[in-house]
Amino acid sequence: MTVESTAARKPRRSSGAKRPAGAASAAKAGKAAAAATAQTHVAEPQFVQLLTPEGDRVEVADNPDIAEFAPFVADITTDDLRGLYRDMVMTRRFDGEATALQRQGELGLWASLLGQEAAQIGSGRALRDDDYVFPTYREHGVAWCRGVDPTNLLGMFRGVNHGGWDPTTNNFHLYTIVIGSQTLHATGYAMGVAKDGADSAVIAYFGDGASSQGDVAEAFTFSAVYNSPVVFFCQNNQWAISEPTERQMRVPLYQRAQGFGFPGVRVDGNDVLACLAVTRWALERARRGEGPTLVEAFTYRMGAHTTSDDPTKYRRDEETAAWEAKDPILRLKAHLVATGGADEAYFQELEAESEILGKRVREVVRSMPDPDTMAIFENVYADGHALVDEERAQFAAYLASFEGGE
Amino acid sequence: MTVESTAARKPRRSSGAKRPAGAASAAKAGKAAAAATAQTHVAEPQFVQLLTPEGDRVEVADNPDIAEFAPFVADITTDDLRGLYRDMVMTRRFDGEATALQRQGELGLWASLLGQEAAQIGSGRALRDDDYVFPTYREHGVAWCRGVDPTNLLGMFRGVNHGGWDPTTNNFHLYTIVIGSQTLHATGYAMGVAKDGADSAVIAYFGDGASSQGDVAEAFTFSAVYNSPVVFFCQNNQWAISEPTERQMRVPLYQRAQGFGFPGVRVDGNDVLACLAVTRWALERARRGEGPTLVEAFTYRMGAHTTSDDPTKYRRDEETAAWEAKDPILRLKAHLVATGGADEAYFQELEAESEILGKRVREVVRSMPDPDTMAIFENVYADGHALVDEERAQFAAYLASFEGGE
Amino acid sequence: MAVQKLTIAKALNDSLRKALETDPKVLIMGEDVGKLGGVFRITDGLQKDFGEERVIDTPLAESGIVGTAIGLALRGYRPVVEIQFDGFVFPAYDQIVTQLAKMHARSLGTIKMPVVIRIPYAGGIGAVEHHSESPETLFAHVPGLKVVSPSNANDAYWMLQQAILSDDPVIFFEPKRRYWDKGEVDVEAIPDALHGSRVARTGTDITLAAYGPMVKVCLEAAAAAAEEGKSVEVVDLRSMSPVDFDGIQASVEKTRRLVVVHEAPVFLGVGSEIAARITERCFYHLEAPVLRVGGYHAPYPPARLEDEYLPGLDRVLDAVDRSLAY
Amino acid sequence: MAVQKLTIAKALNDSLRKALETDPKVLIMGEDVGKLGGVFRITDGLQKDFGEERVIDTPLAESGIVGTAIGLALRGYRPVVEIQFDGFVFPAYDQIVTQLAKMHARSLGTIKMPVVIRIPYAGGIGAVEHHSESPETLFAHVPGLKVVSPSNANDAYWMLQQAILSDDPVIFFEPKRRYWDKGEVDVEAIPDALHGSRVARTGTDITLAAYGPMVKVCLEAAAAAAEEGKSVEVVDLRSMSPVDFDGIQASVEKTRRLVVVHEAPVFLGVGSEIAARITERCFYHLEAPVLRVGGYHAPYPPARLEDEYLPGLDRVLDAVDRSLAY
Ligand SMILES: Cc1ncc(C[n+]2csc(CCOP(=O)(O)OP(=O)(O)O)c2C)c(N)n1
Ligand SMILES: Cc1ncc(C[n+]2csc(CCOP(=O)(O)OP(=O)(O)O)c2C)c(N)n1
Ligand SMILES: [Mg+2]
Ligand SMILES: [Mg+2]
Repeated sequence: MTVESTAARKPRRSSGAKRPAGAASAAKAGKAAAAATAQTHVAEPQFVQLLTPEGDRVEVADNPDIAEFAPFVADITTDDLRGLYRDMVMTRRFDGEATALQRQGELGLWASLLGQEAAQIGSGRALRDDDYVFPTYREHGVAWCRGVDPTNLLGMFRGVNHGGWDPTTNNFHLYTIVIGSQTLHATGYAMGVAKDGADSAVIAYFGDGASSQGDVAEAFTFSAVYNSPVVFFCQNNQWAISEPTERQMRVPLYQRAQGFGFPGVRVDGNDVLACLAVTRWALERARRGEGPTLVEAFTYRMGAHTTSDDPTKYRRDEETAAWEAKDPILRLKAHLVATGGADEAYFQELEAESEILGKRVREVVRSMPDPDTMAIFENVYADGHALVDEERAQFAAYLASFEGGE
Repeated sequence: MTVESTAARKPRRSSGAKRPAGAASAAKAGKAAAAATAQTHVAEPQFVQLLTPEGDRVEVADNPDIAEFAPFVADITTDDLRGLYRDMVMTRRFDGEATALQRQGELGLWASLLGQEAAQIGSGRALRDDDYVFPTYREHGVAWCRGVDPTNLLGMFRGVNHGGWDPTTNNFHLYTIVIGSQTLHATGYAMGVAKDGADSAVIAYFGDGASSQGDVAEAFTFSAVYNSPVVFFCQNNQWAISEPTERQMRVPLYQRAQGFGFPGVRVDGNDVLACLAVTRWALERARRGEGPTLVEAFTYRMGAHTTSDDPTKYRRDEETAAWEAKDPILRLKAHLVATGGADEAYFQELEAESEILGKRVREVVRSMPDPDTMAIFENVYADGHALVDEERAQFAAYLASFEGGE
Repeated sequence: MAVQKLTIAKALNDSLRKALETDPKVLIMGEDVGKLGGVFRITDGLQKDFGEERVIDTPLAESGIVGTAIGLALRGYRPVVEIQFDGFVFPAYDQIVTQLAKMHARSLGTIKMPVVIRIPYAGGIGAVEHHSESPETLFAHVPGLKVVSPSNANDAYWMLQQAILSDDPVIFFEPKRRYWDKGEVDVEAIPDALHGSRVARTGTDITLAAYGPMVKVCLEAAAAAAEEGKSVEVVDLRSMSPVDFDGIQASVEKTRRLVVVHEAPVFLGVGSEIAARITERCFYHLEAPVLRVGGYHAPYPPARLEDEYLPGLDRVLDAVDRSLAY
Repeated sequence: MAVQKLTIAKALNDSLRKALETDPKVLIMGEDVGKLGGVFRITDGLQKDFGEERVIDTPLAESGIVGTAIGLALRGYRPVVEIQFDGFVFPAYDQIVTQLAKMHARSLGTIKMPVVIRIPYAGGIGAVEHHSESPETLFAHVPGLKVVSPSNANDAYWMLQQAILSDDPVIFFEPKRRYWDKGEVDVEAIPDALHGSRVARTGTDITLAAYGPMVKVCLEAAAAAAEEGKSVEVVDLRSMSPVDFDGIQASVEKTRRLVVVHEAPVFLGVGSEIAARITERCFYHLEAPVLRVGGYHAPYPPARLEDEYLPGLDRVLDAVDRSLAY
């Protein structure tokens, strides 16, 4: 009848002793609280891992906890592994190109996924065509898996549109910037899938920071109550802009699901195989009518929050360096090399291929036209609106007044 | 690394089999889902109980799970028990009077607490004067414990004000009608208490329906992150107007706390002693700097949602009848009678006393004056506002135009 | 029988039933819309007849309701959402303003958002706080939303049909204190356009423009004024986004005077836009400034004060007199 | 030194620092306001100097931020909340509208709500969606809130001081594209009243009324018009709730023409209220209808279109010409 988390049992201010009295010691109390908080940060978390940072396969014999998930990648061939590797490499290349294009002034902003390739490719490759994806603004790797032309992602960052692809073509929704909103859209969509009697599944991406938004909790409640076929896929990249996860949660996020009545799993977000396995497992639950699942992919935002951000203001280089050792791409490469799954020729070929992608991205972006001015008035309504019509006409007349005039 | 609730393990639609295809069978699927949902409704929940419906004390020997809480009422004397009994009787009397006054047209609306007296008196009596209470719109019993003149509660239901008491006098905030909002106010207040270095605690009341609101989840997150001295006290009265708890949650609510990193406890909400013990325990945690606690008081709304509601539309008489057997007042009376803690004279005296309260309530309400018309413009701003001044003057002139005129 | 005498509540109920019958993609969602039939019984009997999959009791979370309705719309459904009272729409405001209103434009027109949000609104029923508000400005100002409010049973029936058929999100404000007013509903007539105004009474001396609950007050005021020999035209706006400015202009060009009446606070109420724009359109026609009668810049007061707060016959006639005095 | 040349950003930072120094009850709360100093660095260095208990990085949840700020205010604190961008205030809208705005009235005056909500707003910085909006109508229409926006560094410094000192909730809109504009700040002068307007440039032929980011555009337009021999008066409104109608009226009684300029959509923008009310107050003075220049009834467009969407010099001058043509 009582549920207590370990963290909660630990007194967070000095137990027994009264709190320091008076406002003068507030700063001190603040420091104490901060210290206590830091303790909860799980440095070496327990999670589903199938490939170590060194590139070694973890077997069920090594860790019985993975028994439930490992079968979900039993079918993965060396070819498949190379495919996953290629996806990650191409995604990183695209991402790096976009970052460079931003520096050159071709994009107004870029939100890099650097470091999160395994979480995105692993989960993205778990999906079926008829599944539906609700991304945040950082799911470039998932978009890649869905077959969205990467250059289409750049329009909104260049400022020529707010979303440059047809979400229904690849079942990949538009990027959502208002944090957490899309988890409810995913839940509603999944409610519709169930109503249709389809066995498709829906996946909603969100961040560690987003987990604090009320909308995400409401999505948990709705999906639990309606038993909707949705997977909540959190990329816990340790940071929400400048705020570490301690500012968002006190215990690991995956545990939150249980209190809403569905399972939560933490997976090594830098292990593409584990992400694939766990997402497949969760999607299968959804298809079988077992309802929602929360997957917490424990990963790291290697770069800045966006190109506007300066992480040196708030995080230490050592932290970033420590995570570099867990790089998702290097780990799969090590595995492929060690197992003879790929040779130098393969890697060189891939390098050349990614070079071509980079070139195409640059070219497409640079030649991306500005939208027509009158586009301001387009698509405000599907069925039209008298005021928009009036304003459009006025604006056109205004523009015309300059032509040939003066 | 995996957390699964029992409920979640049960497939919610027929496991293995594909979902019924096509919209035609949607209704059937709906019924199946509803049936599955009904299963999760815990008929005989596990909770902290110290007094059985028959009025017998539960000892730690009977149920070791209560060991953590029983000591918190070890000091309760027979006198105290009579006090709790009196509180419940007076509260119920007041509540009944208000319901009657609504029927007579003296109040526009009344939200009865019938059946929830133990949850409210037990938790309300656990509080210290310097603790702060954030009620919903139904906490008449808690108001009673705080020393708020019950007639002050009636103003808003009569329509003469939106809250007729000074919250700072009794540390009892105004009723909050927008579901869930007050849980964040409580959290913020508790953050302030901690900043002040005080060892007061804060209690936020809310309902089972409210647990679905994003604000409540955000209150859990903030209080967990800042380790704030707040007790979230949910009166799960099984209904949110016409919706049973299955429409709000899939597993018992108290379990939700764990996923946010603090303890949750379910208590027999019709057992005043258990509510007192568990709330004291939770408040002590808060005072000791151990942060938030969720208490789920499992109780029942014996009456309609409000006087505007017609529960016959949505719930069965048998259900209500079953809960009558668990009446919080009868149970304590049985205990007092069986243990000789009170005799007939005592009960008669109390009856007379509650009669006096009833009379006073009737008189005060009937003579409650309508507010002055110009009150519309009062207290919109603390520091004044030019537009309000202008409108006030115009309105006064408009009213004056009728005087002596025509 | 094509013409029936119905309350607004029943007309809305019939309209929802019709929509559920006609299009299997139409869903009803909200708090207590199922067995209870909604606190105003607008969805009465619908769950019984169409099942829990189509008439959905939702968790108590407005953002969740609108957010999932958006998702359902993306899946091809046409959700009709009920918000229990005006004052409880705000938890859903973010989903409405940042998602529902913008999705069509964001997607360059590829996504449509046929979501209707029904909101019983405005005062006059002696309710407690948050149950009597008129927040229409907060939606009409937002590009991407359409905002309408019927004043009578026939419009209630038809405008709701049209709102559900619309591929745009429509905020459908129902004048709750008129729910029990009866009127003739012709379920076979060809209805007026959803966003057009309607001359509810013709007159020549001055125009009263109103919508929803205030149309009745204006008609009563016109009748009273007629006894004093003043000929008042009443325009029922019906739509607050878009506003039928052509319709108002036509009336004002005739009467040369305009008073706009609504329950919402005057400051930045819909009347402010009408005053501004009609003044611009009819600058040389107007004999008097456009006057406005509405709520004050104060929270909706306790019920015992609402009669003073709300625009009533006297305040409307006072404005008519002030306008005519120019 | 009393007079310093500061950017608006620095003036705001200094003002917050001053408030933290002066009153131990003042708190800063928001996302990334701590180590990062906010995405615009307005709170730069404050956590370092005043500690985590007074400059508080919050969870990513705007309703939670405002809701807990209300609780802190109830406990006697004076929270200054930062919302990261205009488009992200909506999750907090329910707490602002139903709680923060109404608490004082609900409590019959016993509770005060000294909460400032700082919002970097409006466009012009080439940002992605939700980062360039002007939602001031959605707050100014709500009784119980005060709404202001400075246009220059001195006002930024002083108006923020005054907002923090106010016992009412103040929505403090900061014109983000002007953050880096410099101006003289006199930290010892007696400031203008928080809700009064200011004549930013005197003129005789026509009045331009604006606030926040558009004041600069209007001043430029006035300068350009002067070259054509037109004498334009520019009124910096500074406050959108309350609006200083007396100030505008005084100007209009002199110039007899008024154009209101803001970035927010014209339809139900603050300009609509000003047009309606000034027309009522100055009916016989106005030579032309009050004209409005503002955003269109469309979602804020992608960055590459914002120059066309935003009122600029040409559109303001066009309106001036149209007004003068009457
Ligand atoms: C409602 C809302 N508030 C604030 C922001 C500004 N913002 C953009 S990203 C971000 C941090 C998100 O962190 P997280 O959810 O962990 O995702 P990540 O960026 O790390 O992928 C913030 C605060 C926003 N976009 N939406
Ligand atoms: C935000 C909001 N939405 C809807 C309502 C209407 N409403 C009032 S009480 C209620 C049910 C509340 O149920 P619960 O939280 O279980 O509390 P109870 O009434 O059972 O004590 C609803 C939906 C409201 N007051 N606020
Ligand atoms: Mg993150
Ligand atoms: Mg309940």
